[in-house]
Amino acid sequence: MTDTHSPDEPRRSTVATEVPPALAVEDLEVAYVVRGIPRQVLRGVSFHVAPGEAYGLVGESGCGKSTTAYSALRYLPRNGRITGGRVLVDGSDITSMSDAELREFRASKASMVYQDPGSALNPTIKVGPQVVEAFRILGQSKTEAQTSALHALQRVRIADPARVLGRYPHQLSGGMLQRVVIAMALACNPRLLVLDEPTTGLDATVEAEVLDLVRALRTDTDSAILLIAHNLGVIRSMCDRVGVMYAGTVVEEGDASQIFDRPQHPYTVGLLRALPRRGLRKTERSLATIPGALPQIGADLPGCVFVDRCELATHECRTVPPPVVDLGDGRSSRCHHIDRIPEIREPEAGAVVASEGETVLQIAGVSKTFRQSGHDVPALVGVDLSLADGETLGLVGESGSGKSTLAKAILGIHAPDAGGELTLDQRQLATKISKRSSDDKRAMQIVFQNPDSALNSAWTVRKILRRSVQKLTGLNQQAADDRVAVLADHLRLSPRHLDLKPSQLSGGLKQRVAIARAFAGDPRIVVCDEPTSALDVSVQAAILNLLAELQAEQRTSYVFISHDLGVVRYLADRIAVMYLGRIMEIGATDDVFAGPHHPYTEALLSAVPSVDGEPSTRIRLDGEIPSPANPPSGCVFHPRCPRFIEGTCDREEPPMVEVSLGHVIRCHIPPDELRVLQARTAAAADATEVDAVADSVVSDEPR
Amino acid sequence: MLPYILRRLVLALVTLWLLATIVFLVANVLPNDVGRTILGPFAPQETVDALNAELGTDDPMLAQYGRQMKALVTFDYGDSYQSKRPVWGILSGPLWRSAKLAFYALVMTVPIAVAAGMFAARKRDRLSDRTIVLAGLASSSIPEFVTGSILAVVFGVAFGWFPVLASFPPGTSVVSQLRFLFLPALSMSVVYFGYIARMMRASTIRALEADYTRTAVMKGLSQSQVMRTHVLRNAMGPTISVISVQVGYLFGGIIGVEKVFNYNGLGQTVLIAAKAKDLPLLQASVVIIGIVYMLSTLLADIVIAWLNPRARLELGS
Amino acid sequence: MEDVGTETSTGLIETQLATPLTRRDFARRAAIAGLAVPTIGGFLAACGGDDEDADDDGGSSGTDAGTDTTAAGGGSEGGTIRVATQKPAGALDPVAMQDLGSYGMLVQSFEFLTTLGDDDIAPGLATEWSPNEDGSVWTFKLRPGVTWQSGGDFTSADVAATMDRLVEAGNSALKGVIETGAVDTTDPLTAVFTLAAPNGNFPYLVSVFNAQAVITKADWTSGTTLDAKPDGTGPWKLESYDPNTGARFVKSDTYDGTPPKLDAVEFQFFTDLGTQVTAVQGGAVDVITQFQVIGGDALFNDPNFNVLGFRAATHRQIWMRVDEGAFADKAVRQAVALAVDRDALVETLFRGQAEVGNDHVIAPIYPYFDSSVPQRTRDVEAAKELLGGETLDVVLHAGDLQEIPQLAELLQVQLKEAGINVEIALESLDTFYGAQWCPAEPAEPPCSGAAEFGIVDYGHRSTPDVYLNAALSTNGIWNSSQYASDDFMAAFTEFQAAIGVDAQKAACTKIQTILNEDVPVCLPYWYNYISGHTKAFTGVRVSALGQVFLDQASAV
Amino acid sequence: MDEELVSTPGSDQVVDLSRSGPVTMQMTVLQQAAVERKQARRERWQLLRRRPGFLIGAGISLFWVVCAVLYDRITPFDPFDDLSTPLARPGGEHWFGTDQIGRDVLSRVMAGSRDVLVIAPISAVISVVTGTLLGLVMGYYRGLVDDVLSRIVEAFLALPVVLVGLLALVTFGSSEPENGFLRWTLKILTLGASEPVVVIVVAVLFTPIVARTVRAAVMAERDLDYVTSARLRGETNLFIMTREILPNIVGPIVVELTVRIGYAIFTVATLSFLGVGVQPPSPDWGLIISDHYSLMNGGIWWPTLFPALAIASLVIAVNLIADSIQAVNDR
Repeated sequence: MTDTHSPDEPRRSTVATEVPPALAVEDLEVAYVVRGIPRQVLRGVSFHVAPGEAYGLVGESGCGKSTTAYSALRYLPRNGRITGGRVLVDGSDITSMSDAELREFRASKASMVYQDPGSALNPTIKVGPQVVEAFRILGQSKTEAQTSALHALQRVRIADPARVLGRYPHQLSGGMLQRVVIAMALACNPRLLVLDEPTTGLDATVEAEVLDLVRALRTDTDSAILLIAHNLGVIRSMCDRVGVMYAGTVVEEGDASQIFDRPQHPYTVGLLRALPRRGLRKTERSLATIPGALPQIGADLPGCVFVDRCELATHECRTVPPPVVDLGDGRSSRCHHIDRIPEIREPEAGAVVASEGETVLQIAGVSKTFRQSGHDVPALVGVDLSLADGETLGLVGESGSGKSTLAKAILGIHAPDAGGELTLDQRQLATKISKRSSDDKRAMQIVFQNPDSALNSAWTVRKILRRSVQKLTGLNQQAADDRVAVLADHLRLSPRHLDLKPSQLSGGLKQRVAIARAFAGDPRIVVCDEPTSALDVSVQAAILNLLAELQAEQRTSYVFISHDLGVVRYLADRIAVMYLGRIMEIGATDDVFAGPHHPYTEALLSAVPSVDGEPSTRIRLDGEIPSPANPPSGCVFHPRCPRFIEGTCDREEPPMVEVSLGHVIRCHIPPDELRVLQARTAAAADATEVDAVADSVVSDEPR
Repeated sequence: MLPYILRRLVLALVTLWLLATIVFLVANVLPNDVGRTILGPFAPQETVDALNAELGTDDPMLAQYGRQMKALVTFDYGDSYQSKRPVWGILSGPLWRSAKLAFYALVMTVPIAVAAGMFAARKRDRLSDRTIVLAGLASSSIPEFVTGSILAVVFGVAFGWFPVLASFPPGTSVVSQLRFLFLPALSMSVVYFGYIARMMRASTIRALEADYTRTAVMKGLSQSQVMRTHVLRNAMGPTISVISVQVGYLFGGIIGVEKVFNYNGLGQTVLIAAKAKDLPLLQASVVIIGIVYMLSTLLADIVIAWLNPRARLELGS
Repeated sequence: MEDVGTETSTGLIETQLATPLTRRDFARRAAIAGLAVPTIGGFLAACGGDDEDADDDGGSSGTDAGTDTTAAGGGSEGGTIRVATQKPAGALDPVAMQDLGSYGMLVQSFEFLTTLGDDDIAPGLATEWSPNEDGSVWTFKLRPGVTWQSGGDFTSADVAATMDRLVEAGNSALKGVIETGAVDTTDPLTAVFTLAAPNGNFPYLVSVFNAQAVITKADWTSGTTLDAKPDGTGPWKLESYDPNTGARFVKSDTYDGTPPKLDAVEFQFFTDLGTQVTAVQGGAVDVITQFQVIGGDALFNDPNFNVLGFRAATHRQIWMRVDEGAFADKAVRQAVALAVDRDALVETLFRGQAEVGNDHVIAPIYPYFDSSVPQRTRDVEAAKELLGGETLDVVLHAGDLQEIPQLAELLQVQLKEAGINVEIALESLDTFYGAQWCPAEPAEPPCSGAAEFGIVDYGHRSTPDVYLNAALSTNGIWNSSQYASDDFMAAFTEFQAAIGVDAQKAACTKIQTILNEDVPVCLPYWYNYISGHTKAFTGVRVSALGQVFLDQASAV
Repeated sequence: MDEELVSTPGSDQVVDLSRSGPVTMQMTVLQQAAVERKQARRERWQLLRRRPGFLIGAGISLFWVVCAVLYDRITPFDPFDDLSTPLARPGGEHWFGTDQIGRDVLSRVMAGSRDVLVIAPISAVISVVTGTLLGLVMGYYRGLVDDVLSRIVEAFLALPVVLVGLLALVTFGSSEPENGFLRWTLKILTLGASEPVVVIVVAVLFTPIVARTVRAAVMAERDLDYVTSARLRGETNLFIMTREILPNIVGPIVVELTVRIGYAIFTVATLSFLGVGVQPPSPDWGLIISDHYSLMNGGIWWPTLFPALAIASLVIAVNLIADSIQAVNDR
């Protein structure tokens, strides 16, 4: 079940000049007609993908990645127009194809897999006919197509393909659906396979499975792959070559490891530095940010597209479009000042100091059971936690593990079951928000994941903040206004922002407003529920810096929920790993990452594709998180545990074992033994090839 | 599915009870003096009192309400004030005739309107789309009685293609009945067309923009295959649901059409009853329409569940 | 409500033939079918142009129906005729029925002692009749060989039972004329009536003009309806009946007279006059029992349609309460009458198919009508003078029936010029009769609780007695204007007692003069009864009471 | 679909603040913000104005509003008292012909807009106000409150509008009710509209429909985090419903209002065609049609056709406006 993988392998063809490319995008220009005016989104995009090669496109949202991908299959929105350039797939220009030719092309030469497999299949039709359809279109007879469909599902490692074919899409899990979509995409053995954020929205463990699958399938097809992902780790682990896009232009291109390790464009540099890489902690330094925002679509950009946000920009950059500088070895960069790249400063060391304070919040035996169509569904089971003054507690776990429920229980949004106790500053807290005193309300606030829905879009920023200040502090109008000004200043919101409505703000600014609101009443505790997962990396960095600074200044405690372990590692002082409503492991961040870990933590850690190209231990988890309504016996993790001990794990609840001071693991295997086992796996990682996993077959249990 | 239907039926009974209560309030409580309502302002008080005593409308409200509820349960709304015959006996024939007419109109409209809506969605924002949208808007904007009058004159009188009267003599063959009912059905059809086509267009556009449609297109399916296999099924659900909710509203149109074509359906009966202040008849009619409405929404939900397994799941929970 | 409740021109049918008249006299006011006019042009020329001519035509028009009948001799056998008629308002109870729709049904199966003739009443179930000297005993010889559709022979016992039922039900035509047990049935084929008081006109009271006087079987009970128990002695037998849609009659095999040429009669019920016209045009029906000039153009213009139009006493009364309110002052009532533009009304509402009224109820078609009493014409100035320069705000109550809404609107415009501001309160007929007009059961006549000002419709009567008695007599049951005048009562009594046209005319002169002066009701017009059938059929005869006789009809 | 593929990407409306340089004077900044907000509003209006559907709809509606306001002052003939030849064909003096008692059809159709333009909007407004309140409560509280109210709403939805209109008009008559409380209520609610009963019936029967729409909108909003945030700072439910959620669902409510006006026109016309509701000599369109439709078979089409077209034009116009607002809202 365990094996290792080096994400930079395999790299078969770097530049195969003699072979005609599977995909050649040449000077592609695309415009969207908005209110009658065509606005350019792609400004002369060019790149080639060789047969069998995987090419990744990276960049912030809005930079034109997806438009490029969809143009490659000529599937643009109704208002999209290809205004220039060509797209050649397998030598034929798809921009000049007739409708019939295009259909034939899509049926036989190109396929696409995209984000959100849940909506990619027709909900009204069983999976079978939908897969069969992909083969029927190739001219197969009904029986042939049915056989092919069965094989196709086997090929994507679905254990019981016949049963899956008889299911409706909603009866399958997200990972399973993505497999089905991939199976359909591969039906015609396409020359070009476009993957647009294929794993976004899936849990890290599922993401790892899907990526493994794609990687494995590459070995038996000759398809060229064009991969779009905002997750740079995914790109690095999957792609041979990478193009970095900004404002509708490829600004840098080259070998994946080269790009990630030695970026040669200011934008790429900024992008990579914004990530908390290589186990970076807030105590070491703050994250780099890219100031400013993406130019609007259709903006007139006479010079370098990145000029407004570039540290190195000169007058030349504003007026003269930079040339594509060939750096040799297939690398190129569009920059006037490649030589000055090393000048770009690393951020100064962060001033954030880890804190050791009094316990602010104590959670004892908190459970939360929902009633769902007559069944009890325990979402939290006997959670004990404490949170110190000025401390950040990271909560991690797959979706459905109870992270958000715990946060909501703390906040009193979902009152926990009777018996659990919440203590704030040694005072017992009412479980329901409506029963809490205004001081208690003021003491705990939240920052939500999605700033769009977190802010009332009908209100101005000023009104949003003033209302919170007044309500939480009881200040009068004048005093509240003053406090709003101070707050805004603190959050680096200009007074101008205060009179705008959220819809007029960018995502990063909105999240700042949301944070400002949370801090309106000087809270003791702020729950951050995936506060950066909807944001681009450069904005994420700014928000994380801001949170760290605020905490340092005000000694606020955070409960920080995130699925991004890099982010959690950066910000959290302690980490709690949750599974099925239970805390499986808790400890100081460094301890948790260093190990020995709980096998579940181990799996989570190994599932994360690394931006840094480090070979990582890969632990596979079977299937998905079970339904909390019927938790497994014994250790709830045992059915998926790679280190499962029969007769023990499935019978007895594991004990909480203290590994080191404050580092506790809920496992039957003694810590020492775990340490040995995990070290062994890590060692094997260097030796074993990826494809060993190809045999593993995943069950199709519905969610 | 079955438990779902049963639960829906129970809920329908609750709704029915509320409906009957509302009707009771409107007809008996709000006017305060039913006898006066019927006899008018000039009638001498003794006459009014006598009538109230005769109708039992001078009883305590609670007693009257009890009678109404009993009527609802026993399906016995007593005798019509006007013709002194049992209300259900009067209503059953017309109800059946109206149902026939409405069903005919629907059968006539649905395929065309669905096709037009899908076509318009496909040609979104082009001339053909705008034409269909505008035609739909116009057709659902002209009251049925106006359309009906025009159709009667053009096709019944001027061209003589169809009978101008919908009342067919007893014993008319089914085929011949269809001919009799053609013009009234068409007048209702014109209004339905607008509703259904517009609704279908909107839900087709939603379906066309859905990811699964993109998947289908990317498979290389032709546009007509995509429409037939993937879009139609998904777009039908919302359309059906909206239409079923409109049943009560559409019934208003039948009254006008029946008047124009002298068709003795529920609409005519109700209209006459209304003018005669025949309260039992009116109350019973409202309850009947309520039942029809609830059955049609139930039927619609079942059809939707059949079309869309996900909806089936939601219904199940 | 019980008296009326139907959208027919003769909502108030209670034929009262109490005045002795000769048969010839009767013929002149019989208002029997059928001035057949092919086109509207011809019709207007014939009737609109000269009232007297039209009257004469009307008189001879009886023979016109007869002509149809003879022509029918050449008509083909078999076939079905479809008749558009008003939907019967209530149950088909021969004793209690009150509306044209029901009358039309009953006459198909049942017969009267005396029936519709070409120019007078004709033998029906009675072959001949004669009074004793003072007219207090009438002997009717009954037609032999008549059998009931339900079996059994028709005898004088049936007549006796029918009459008793009518008396018990308070039939207004027979009220005070006979008592129960008035018929001697010693001879099965002779019915001897002993009247409560001498009455020279008795045969008319048991004729088609007293629609309830259909002879039903001895074992018939009051309240039994035709559809519940199809029976009769007539040419047609009820086959099916749906109170909402229509009825079908087939040839009765027990009928003793000339068998009808047609196989069946189908009635289709309508609630709306307009749709009936469309129905004829679209070929859905062959006969239309009544329609209006306005909206009927299509039929007048249709070369394949035979219009049967004849003058009748059908009219509208605009009542004004004399006892209280705005109209208590006679001057105000006269002002209203003067402000009304009768010619305009006749032209606009009837295209001339009506005659102007003079504010009394003696119709020009009655032989005793005195044409020398001056016709009131419009004089707005005089009206204003009568009002003394004051303006008046009044509410006009009316039922939604045929041209009445338009009449109300026109009155509104016309009266406005004289300074009378009229607000219209239009109601459905049921509401109107229940509320604004005389309530169903007046506790204390006259007509307690009627509105001050309103329009009420009166159907055709062969004599003006009902109008005079019910609507205008002190304590009359339909006296919505609360009129009480000794002078009038004296004149009315004189009219009832009068024998012969001259004496009647003398009384009428007084009545006309008194009513014109007092104006308890303003009577804008008398209008013609218009009916018709497609030329695919012949031999169709109609009465002004909505009765259609089809026993002699045949397809052309 | 990917954000950047949407026809109006969010970035398009984002005011790019980072590029505007250092801020020195707060006043100018505030003014600028105000200008920007105004711009956003104006942009919305411009979007609306650019839609031909909206222009046509607004034009037609405006015409009828002008007719309703100026009433008989702008009609070529007096719509009530000016009698000429009855049933004259359209042409010459009478463009739309005359009706059966000789009044000018054009003038009557023009004057006929008044009733409908008073009744329809008032009843629509009442239904939208009450429906919104009901919908807010239902969508916000869910649970038992929603279940109970939903049943009642469902019961109302099952009531056929026209039929209940008949029932109510029969019981209350077109005149004022005897019941003092009711009369008082009607007076307040209908602002002196000519036909209070019609107004109330239409308003009451449209209320549940509006409530359903609003409920759905509230349900979508109430799960959003800003509502949670409001609860976390201790706002009352009333505040959250009316101040937080309500402003966010104004869009669908405005659309609902326009759509309801359209239906109200239709319903009022149908009721008056059926012979209940308005009194002659009102030039109400439905009443004119009712009075004349049976004449059509005699070739007298004008007194029916023109009011029918008037009804159709107004309903279409209102719907065009509704469609346009919705389209702009959806952007």
